[in-house]
Formats: sequence, C-alpha cells, structure tokens
Amino acid sequence: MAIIIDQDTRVVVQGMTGNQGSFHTGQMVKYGTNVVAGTSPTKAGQDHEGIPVFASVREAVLERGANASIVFVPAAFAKDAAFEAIDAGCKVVVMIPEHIPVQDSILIVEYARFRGAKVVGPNTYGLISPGKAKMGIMPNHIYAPGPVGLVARSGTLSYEIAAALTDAGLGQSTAIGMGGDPVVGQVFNDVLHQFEKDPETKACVLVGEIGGSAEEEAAEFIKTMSKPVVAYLAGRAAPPGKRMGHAGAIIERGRGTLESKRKALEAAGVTVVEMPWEVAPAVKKLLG
Amino acid sequence: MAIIIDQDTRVVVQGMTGNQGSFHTGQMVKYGTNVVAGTSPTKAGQDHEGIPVFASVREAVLERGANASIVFVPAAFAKDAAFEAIDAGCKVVVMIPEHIPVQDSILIVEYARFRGAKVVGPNTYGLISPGKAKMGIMPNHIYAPGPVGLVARSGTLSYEIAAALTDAGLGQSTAIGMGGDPVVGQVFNDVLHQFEKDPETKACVLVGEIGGSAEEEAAEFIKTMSKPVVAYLAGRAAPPGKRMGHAGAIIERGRGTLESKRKALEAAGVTVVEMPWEVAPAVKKLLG
Amino acid sequence: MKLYEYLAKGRLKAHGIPVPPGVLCRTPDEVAKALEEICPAAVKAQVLVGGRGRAGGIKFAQDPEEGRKVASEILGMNLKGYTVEQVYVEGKIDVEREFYVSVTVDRNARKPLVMASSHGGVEIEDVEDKYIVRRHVDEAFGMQGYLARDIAAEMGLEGDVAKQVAVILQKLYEVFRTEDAELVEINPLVVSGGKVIAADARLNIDDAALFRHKDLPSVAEGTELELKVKEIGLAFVQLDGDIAVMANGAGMAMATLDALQHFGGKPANFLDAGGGASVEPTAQAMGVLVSMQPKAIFVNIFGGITRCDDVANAIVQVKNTQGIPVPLVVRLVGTNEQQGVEILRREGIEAFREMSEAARKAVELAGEVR
Amino acid sequence: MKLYEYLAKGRLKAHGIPVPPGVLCRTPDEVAKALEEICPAAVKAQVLVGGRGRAGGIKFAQDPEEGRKVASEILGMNLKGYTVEQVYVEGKIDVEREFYVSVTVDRNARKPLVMASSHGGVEIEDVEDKYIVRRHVDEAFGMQGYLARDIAAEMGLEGDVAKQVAVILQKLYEVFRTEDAELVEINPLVVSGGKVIAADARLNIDDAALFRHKDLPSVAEGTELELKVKEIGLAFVQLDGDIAVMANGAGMAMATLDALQHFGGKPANFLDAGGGASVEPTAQAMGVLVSMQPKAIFVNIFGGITRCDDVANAIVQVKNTQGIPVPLVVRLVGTNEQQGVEILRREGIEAFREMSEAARKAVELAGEVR
Repeated sequence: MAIIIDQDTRVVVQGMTGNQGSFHTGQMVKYGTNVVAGTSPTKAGQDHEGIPVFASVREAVLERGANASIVFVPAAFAKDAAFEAIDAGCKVVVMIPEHIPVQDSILIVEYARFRGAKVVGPNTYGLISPGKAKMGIMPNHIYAPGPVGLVARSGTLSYEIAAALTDAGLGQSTAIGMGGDPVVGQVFNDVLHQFEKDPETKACVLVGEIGGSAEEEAAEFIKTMSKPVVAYLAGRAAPPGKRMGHAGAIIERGRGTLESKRKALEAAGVTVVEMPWEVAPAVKKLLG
Repeated sequence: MAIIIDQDTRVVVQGMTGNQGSFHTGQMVKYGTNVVAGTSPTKAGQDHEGIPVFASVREAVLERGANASIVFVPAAFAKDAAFEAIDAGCKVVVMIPEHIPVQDSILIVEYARFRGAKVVGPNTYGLISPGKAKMGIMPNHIYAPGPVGLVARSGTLSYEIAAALTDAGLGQSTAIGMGGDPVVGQVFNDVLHQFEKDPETKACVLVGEIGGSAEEEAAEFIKTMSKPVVAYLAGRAAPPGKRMGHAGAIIERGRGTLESKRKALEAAGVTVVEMPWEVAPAVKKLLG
Repeated sequence: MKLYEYLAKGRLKAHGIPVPPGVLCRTPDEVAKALEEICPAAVKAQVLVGGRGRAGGIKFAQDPEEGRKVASEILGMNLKGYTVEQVYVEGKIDVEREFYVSVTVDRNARKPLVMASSHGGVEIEDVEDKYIVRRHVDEAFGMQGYLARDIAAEMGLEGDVAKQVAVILQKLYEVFRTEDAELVEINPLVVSGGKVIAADARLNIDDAALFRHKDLPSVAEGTELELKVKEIGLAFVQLDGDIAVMANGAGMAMATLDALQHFGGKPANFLDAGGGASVEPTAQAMGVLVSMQPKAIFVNIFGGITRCDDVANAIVQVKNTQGIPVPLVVRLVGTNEQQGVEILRREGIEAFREMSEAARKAVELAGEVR
Repeated sequence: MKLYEYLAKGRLKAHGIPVPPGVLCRTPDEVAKALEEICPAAVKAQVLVGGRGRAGGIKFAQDPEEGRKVASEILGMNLKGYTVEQVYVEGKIDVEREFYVSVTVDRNARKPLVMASSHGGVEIEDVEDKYIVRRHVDEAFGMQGYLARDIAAEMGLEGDVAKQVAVILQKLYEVFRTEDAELVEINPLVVSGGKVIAADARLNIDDAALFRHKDLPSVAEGTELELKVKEIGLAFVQLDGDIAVMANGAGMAMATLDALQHFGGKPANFLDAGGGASVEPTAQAMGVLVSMQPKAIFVNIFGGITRCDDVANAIVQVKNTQGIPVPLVVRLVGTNEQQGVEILRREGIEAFREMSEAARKAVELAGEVR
C-alpha cells in the first residue's frame, strides 16, 4: 500500500520531449515507474527512449491505458494540459511547473473536483511511493520503502528530511510535495486523510512553512487521527510582507505566521520540532 | 420510503408570493408538505399564510433548515434562482418554469452535479411521494400511497395515468415529472436507479414521448433491473420536424422516433402498451 | 429560431470565422450592383428550407447582367411554400476539400456536443459514423485549446489546415455560447487556396433565449394558422387530417392524436391548451379549431390545474357566438368535473368520462371508423 | 504586481465601476491645469506604500494656485524610501457612508473570496469579524446575481444603495477575473449624494499572469539589490542581518535562515539559488552576496537536481575572479558530493556534511555566537 500512486499507476508524461520532461522521464523509468506514454505537439508518432509519443493524452489513455499524468509544459500552457489530462480520464495529475497563474490553478482544482481527479501541485516536486512508483523530479536515491508518510510544501527541504529519515532507517510509504503555490490540488488535509487510511503508514511528517493556513486546517483533522504526526515549519526568520521564494510563502496582513501554525499543531498533539535535523529523531522516538 | 422527497423534506418556495407560487404553496401545505419558508425580493420579513418570507434561500436554510427548493420565478431569472438554491445547500431543486434557455439548463445541471444536488425539471410539474410530501403543481387528489414508481416527461398525461392507477387500487411510491425540456436534471435513467433501490417501489411506470433518446438510455439500465417496468410512449401520430408542445418533443434528423424507443424498451423486457388507458391494467397484471 | 444564411454568416464573421464576401439584396438591380464588386458570385435565395439548390434557389452569375437575370428568376419565386424576398450574393470560391463542423446540445449527456468530419458537403446523417468525431464540452469550464486540436487531429487533418480548423472550432463554440444557439453548423467548411472558409452555415437560436438577443430580427416559421395560434400563446401544429383536436398538456395532446389514429381517425392538428388556461384563451383556441372546418372536433381534458367548468364555459361561449357547425366530442374529467358536465348538458352537449370511448366516438362521427 | 492608484481606478472605471474624476500629473503646472477642471481636488502621491496621507503624500487644493503649491511640495518628496514622481489629481467628494469591498483568493477554500463590510474606511484587519461578510465564488460558474444581492443585504444595506453595491460587486468580480487579480479592493467605497463611488482602490495583479496583460505598465517593487537579483532570475529578499546566505530551494533557504537565527546569527538575505541551477547563475548569485559585504557567507546545498560539483565550481570561479574577502562556510551533500567536496578542498575550502554544524560555524565566524 501507499497513497495516490503505486505499481499499478500508468504514467503519461505531458511535454516528454522537452529538456526537463526528457531528463525526468529517464529518471522515473530508472526508478521503475511504469511510464507508458508521452505527449508532444511536434513529435507524435515517434518513440522517445522506447516510450511511444502521442499528440494527445486521450490517445495515451485509449492506446496505452494511462491513468495518471505528469505535466512538464510551460506555465502558460499548463491549464490546457491539466484540463486535457483530466478530461481524458487521468485520475492523478502532477503539475511540476511553477509560475502558473493562480486563477488557472483555481480552475484546474475545480475541474479536477468536478471530474473526480486528484491534482498534485502546481509548483511541486511531485510524489513518490518508494519502491513502487515515482512521479516527480526528486532524486531517486534518498528514499526507501517504510512506514513514514511525508508531506511537504517545499522540495529541497523535503529531500533533506527524507534523506535523514532514510539514514535513520525510517523509510517512507509515500512522500508528496504539496507545492509552493497559494492554490494547490492536494493540501496537508487531503494528504493526511489518505495517510490515516493507508495501512502501511504508521507515522506522518508534515513540513510546513509560513503563509496561508493549510497547517492550521490540517491541525483540525489531526485531532481526529490515530497516527502520530511530527511537524517542522520553516520561515521563523522571515519578515512580514516578503515573498520567501514560493508565491505562497508570505505573511500578509498578519496572517500565515509561524506562531499561529505551531500553536494549532501543538494543540492537536503534533510534535513540532525546531530544526529540520530534529525530525528523524522525533519520528524514531514516536515509533518506539 | 420513497425517492428524492419524503416527510423529512423541508421545502423553501422561491417566488412564493407571486400568483403561481402563492397558489401552489397553499396546495402543497394542504397536502401536508413541510413548507418551512419562502423567498421574495420584495416581501422579505413578512409572513405569507403563516410561512416566513426571506430575501434569500441562504436565510431560509440557516433559519428554517430548508433542504429542498421549488422554483416559481420567471424563466429569465430561473438560472440565478437555481444557483442560489444549490449554493445555499439545497439538495433537491424543483424547477417549475418552462421556456428556460437550454444553455442555462445545462449550467444548472452541471452546477448541481458539482455541488452534489438533484435538479428536477425544468418545465416539470414536480414530484410527489403520496402521503408524505409534494413539491409541484399536480392535483392533490389523484394520488395514493402504494407500490408503483411513476416517471413521466409530461404533466397532464401523467395525471391521467396516476388517476387510473389510483382508481385501480395501485398507489404510488413517488410520481415524478422529468420535464418537457431537452435538458433536464433527472432523466428516466436517474429516476429508475432510485426506484430500483427503493424498497417501497415494486413496479415502475415510464411515460415517455418522441424526441431525444432518454428512453433508449433507460432501456440499457432496465436490462439490469429486478423490478418490472410498464411504458407508454406518446407521439406516434407526430410528424417529423414539428415541435409537439414540449421543446424536447420533436423528431429531428430521424432521431427520437417512437419506433426506436419502443424497440429498445421491449428488448429490455418492458411491457410497452399502446394507449394510456392500458397502463393500469398492465401494472395490475405484472404485480399479480 | 432559424436564422437566414446571411444572418448566420454575419454572426460567424463577427466571431472571427472566415466567410466568403457577400451582400444581401432585395432587387435585381441591387444584385447587378453587388456583382460589380463580387464576381463571379452565387445568387442564393434566403429561405428557411433545405434543398434550395435543387429547387432552383441558387444560381451562378459571371457578370452584373447575368446577376440581374438570375436574380429576377429567383426573387419572387415560390420555394416549398415560401416566397423568396431576399437573395444573398456571395463570392464563388474554389473548393479543394469539404469538412463538416457543428456544435449542438446533446440532451442525454446534457452537454454541448461538437461534431466534426472530414467528409463534409453532405448532410451529416449521410456520413458513416466512423468518419464523425464527437466530443463533449463541460459548459461551465468552456472549450479548451486541447479539445479543438484533438478534434482537428481526429478528423485526420494536419499542418496548417489542422491549425485553422482548431481555431475555427473554438470560435464556433464561442458562437454557440454567446448566441444561445441550439445548433451552429458549418457545412461545408472548405479549404480554398490553403485557407479554411465557412461556405455554408446554419445557426438556430434557442427560442427561450431570444430575450437575451433583442438585436436579432425575428424570423417567423410556420403556416399562417400556426403563427396565428402562436400569438394566443398556445402550442399548435397543423397536420393533414380532418379531426380537430384540443387537449391540455403537451403529452396529453400527443396521446390524444395517438388515440384518434388508434381508432382509425386522422387528426387535423396538435393543440396544447396549456396546463391551466382560463376561459378566454381556451375559447380563442376553440374558435381556431372551428375555423379549420374539420369533420369533427375532439376536446380531451383531464382537469388538474385546468378547471372543467372553465373549459365547458369556453365551449359554450364559442357555440353561442361563432357557432360549432361540426360534430363535437368532449371528454371532461377532474377538477370541477360535475359543474363542467352540467354546463355542457344544459347546452345539449354530452361529456364522456373515458378517453378511449370519447376518441372512438370522435372518429365515428367524422365518418371514418375502420 | 501592485498597480498605482490611478491605474487601479482606471481599470475599475473600464469595467463600469463609478470613480471620482481624476487626472495623472507629473508637474505642478499640470496639476494647476487639472484643477481648472476638477476643483476642489485631492492631490495624491502615486507610490506603492500604505499610509500616504499621514506621511504628507495627500493634500487638498481649492484652486489652481493652491494645486501648484501642494504639488511642488509632494512631487519629488521621499515617501518611505520612494521618490514621488507622479500625483493623481482627483475630485473631492462628500462622503456620507464608507463601505469596504474586495475580491481575493482564499487559498484554503481554493476559491475566490468576496469580502464586504459596511464598516469601511479603515484597514479590514481592524474591523470586527461580525461586521465582515465573507462569501466564496465557484470560479468556473462565475458570480451570479443572487450572491451580489445577498452580500449587499448581509452588509445591512437597503434600497437603491444595496442595488448599486450589488452591481458594483459583480463588476468587481469581473475585474478580479479578467485582470488576473490577486486582490482587488475598494476601501472606502463611499455613498456620496446617493451615488456609490470607489473613493480608493487597490489592484494587485498576479505576477504569474502578467504574460496575459502585456498592456499593463511594469511597476517594479523592491530594493535596488532585490531588483538586480530578480534579473538573474532568482528569488531574493534583503534582510537586516550580516550573514549572507545562499541555499537551493525556497523551503531550504527559509530553513537555513531559521538555523542561523537558532544559533544566534542574523541572516542578511533570503536567496533561493533554484532547484537545479547551473554554474553561471550560481556564480552570479555568489557575486551578489560578496558585494553585500557581510560578516560571513553561508552556502547550504542539498544536492538533488542541483549538482554539488556545479556549486563548488561556481564558488571557485567567484573566489578566483571577484575574490571572497569574508569567512565562507559551505555545507554540501547530495548529488556529486565527493567531486564537489574535492573541488573545494583543492581551493582550501572545507565543506560540511551536517547543516547544524555548518550553521553553527557560520554564526561563530561572524563573531556572533551567543
């Protein structure tokens, strides 16, 4: 078990023949992901490293049974790509691009809800169910199968923590990037719901940051969870009104402060650690 | 039991203080329907025959716990009214008006799907679960509680058949008007699914007519049903290309003929009778 | 409401879909003048009937004089019951390929349906299914670029033609949405000199949405009598039988025609007197039936919202003013049934309870029992 | 991107929302001329900082001469770090009531959020929750009339004012949608002589959507250094500490600042060198850090897509050209770690494996250990 993707996931890569798409398709295949097709507006009908390239996701679904898509097209075309994947019947759509207009993201998330699909991202590094499948751009070697469900807003910070978990002998059921944008398809809440139901997951790690109130919302659900949760929150040194890289990481009008998040999570029984290197030891302690 | 509405349905009447709204509110109350509120753009804050009038459906939901709405506003405002009811949380919205633009109806049905509500109509006489609740404009006296699920496109024809059923001692679990427009919220298929699951319903009557292919679609589901179905189809004397009153009742480009409907239904095991007065005897025979 | 070809094309053009140059003309002189600009040209009768070409409603002209000549042949001619009052002079284009594209409402899916085919130029009903591309649109979310590109590709188009068709499909959908169309169809959509152009177009506007399109000229369709009854606000269709019919409710009216036919009769019309019509419109409708001079009149009422006494009073009113000089059969049950039956009895009219008996009687009186 | 007041109001006006008459001016003469038409008027500095009024950036004028006088006071003044180059001359209006209305993105609901209050004229944060109406819009389906009417009613408005506010709310939502706004706010929305008018407005456009709004003038916000690093294409924020920081990934960069602070240090900046930046931009970014003349530089890299050897090479390049005249601490793990560590060692730079040790060391070298 794992959440959202596993060995039965059949991936189509939208924008497979571009620089990024091409490189990461190779990495995903190397990891063992079942990449069944790619799309390209110009190279349809060809093969790309042994994977058939189609003009549309629909063809990839009809001819190759694709059921999940990962999107590598430029931000301006990302909405069209996401709608295409959802309309074609993909139930998981991973949106790698950053700088997607927020109102496009709102519409993508609404459309996914309307058609019963899950969108991960945008501006995410993707997700990985170690040993089963990877849809994303994360390094392959830092993950290992195991009992920890990891959900983060941010990429590299999440790799840091995943690597530390793995080093400590704590593998992951699924590690998922929520994405650094203000509006994303899967928020902490959605992901924790799924981890709670997943028999393989024994503990959860939440890597949050300033901005928004997804952490506070998650705290409400965590109160009802049976599994322990460890959280690290980035951005205590960030001044208000400044965007810390992510479009979503900004303290605006007094909202989205670290303090409010920490309080909410602690009230829900979460072990909130101060520094990233404290995550793995805390999980170890909780899992006994 | 019954489908869609019953004694727990709390009705708000949109456009309650107009001519039609006012008269039929009286009739619904007389039937025992739990009409908890009405709306009116001009008479909010007043009482109308003992029922509180609000400016918005939202207030009716918040203050009176309304969970279903019946709409009596003019066609040009019907889309706004339906969206209001759905957004306010009503799970059943009965659209009485005719001459609603078809693209408005498409959007109403999409919005209902998006928000998990059921729309009956537009251009319907409504629905009644005899002895429990009535949301519609049908005469009160012709119905009786019993085992027959009745679904029709057309009003008066359905009354004719309901009265004949009642006279023959065959009461109804629920009688529902699909509506005479090309695009409606509940089609035969949807309704039959619910009748199949309803323990009170022992047999179904389908009253169809020329135009569209809702009857053919229904036939596909009927093949899988455990309960017997009797159908009467109106319009064998109708010439192609002419709208027979209902916007939906038209044979266009060779589609929507009676013959195709009859064939599909008979192939699904339906007893298709020739004349309306043959419906009640056929049901009697099937129910033994 | 169906729009004339020139109006339909005007709407397409306004949304950026390429159409041939064209001018609407009302006289042979105007046509000759138009041909000074647009030449050679097709001179096309503007009527709402199919098969204009075969019926002589479309002719070609190589110069102004020929234009004047063919225009005088077409203008004023009777085309399947309609007098031609306007012609559309349109530049003739060389046709390399013919496609079909349309957007309409799929009532089962309850979504807009885009249909397209590379086999255009014939009625879509005559095209084999495997050559027709069918795709739905989620209306609230609109038609996205990928869908237009997909459809063009599935039509088997490539390169620049595929791109042009994809753009036209998106604009066509825009026409469908903003014009409240029931159907917008380009057939054929042609390739001419590498450009994709709408050579013929149909645009039917949803009658119920006309209140949003007050700028559109009203185009009436129907026989004289149908238009007259439409004015009263009732649904009426003229048929070719001899028993005039009134019933309340569309389904009931259809069932009434079916019942007459069942017993060997031939209905002269469809008339839905409405679910709750009062005395006056009912009397007006009765008046129309009488004026049709049928062999018999059959009134079939199941009173729900409609009150039987209202119907009876309407009948009596017509009897005592206009007169009802043909056999009349009335079936009257439901709300206020007793009062209605009594009112009729006083005037010597017997009311039936059973629809079957009444229908049989009407056919018998019309002298048509099989 | 935040728009100047005059641009924001121009957009509102284009969508049919009433605004006071106004003219943009660049000189005292232009202001005097404007006052011949618009009088009395407010002369308002066009800068992107709050609290203009209290800082002397808004003054009133009763005639052209006074206009010239106050304009020469405001134009050229330094307002919270920004030089005033333009003023907006706007007709003074009598204010009877002040409301607040806005549309923004609710990131939790993932929907547009309409906020409104009859308690306008102050920052919405200072308004009690019970006086704020909050309603979401399903974006694909748009804002319907009922919602606008509901909101006006929940604000406690009645009659004609309620109607005007409802209309303005629908137009405000239109602005939000068509302009790709992150925030559109009218505060105060005033009643003046029975008419509802937008007295002040904010319109922030989503940077990511600017490619759809090429007609908008670019309004740059940030310090000189921030704008310079933005040109390289990296995310950079200037802070008031003395340890310059580079990390890869936004979350990692934040965590790096947190770690420095944890050990008693003060970060001088936020810099996300990107998830997979190559040698050149990394070197450019390092160059910027050096130019800041910090007490120490801390580079914290977890190599995933980023390759440690690339980072090492960038550091060496800067060391050998620009020079690195301050203590440098590098933490380097992940992809091609060994190569990277070796490259640095050859240049006498020690690389740390543990983020905690490295952060502590950087703080120590900056002489700030607590």
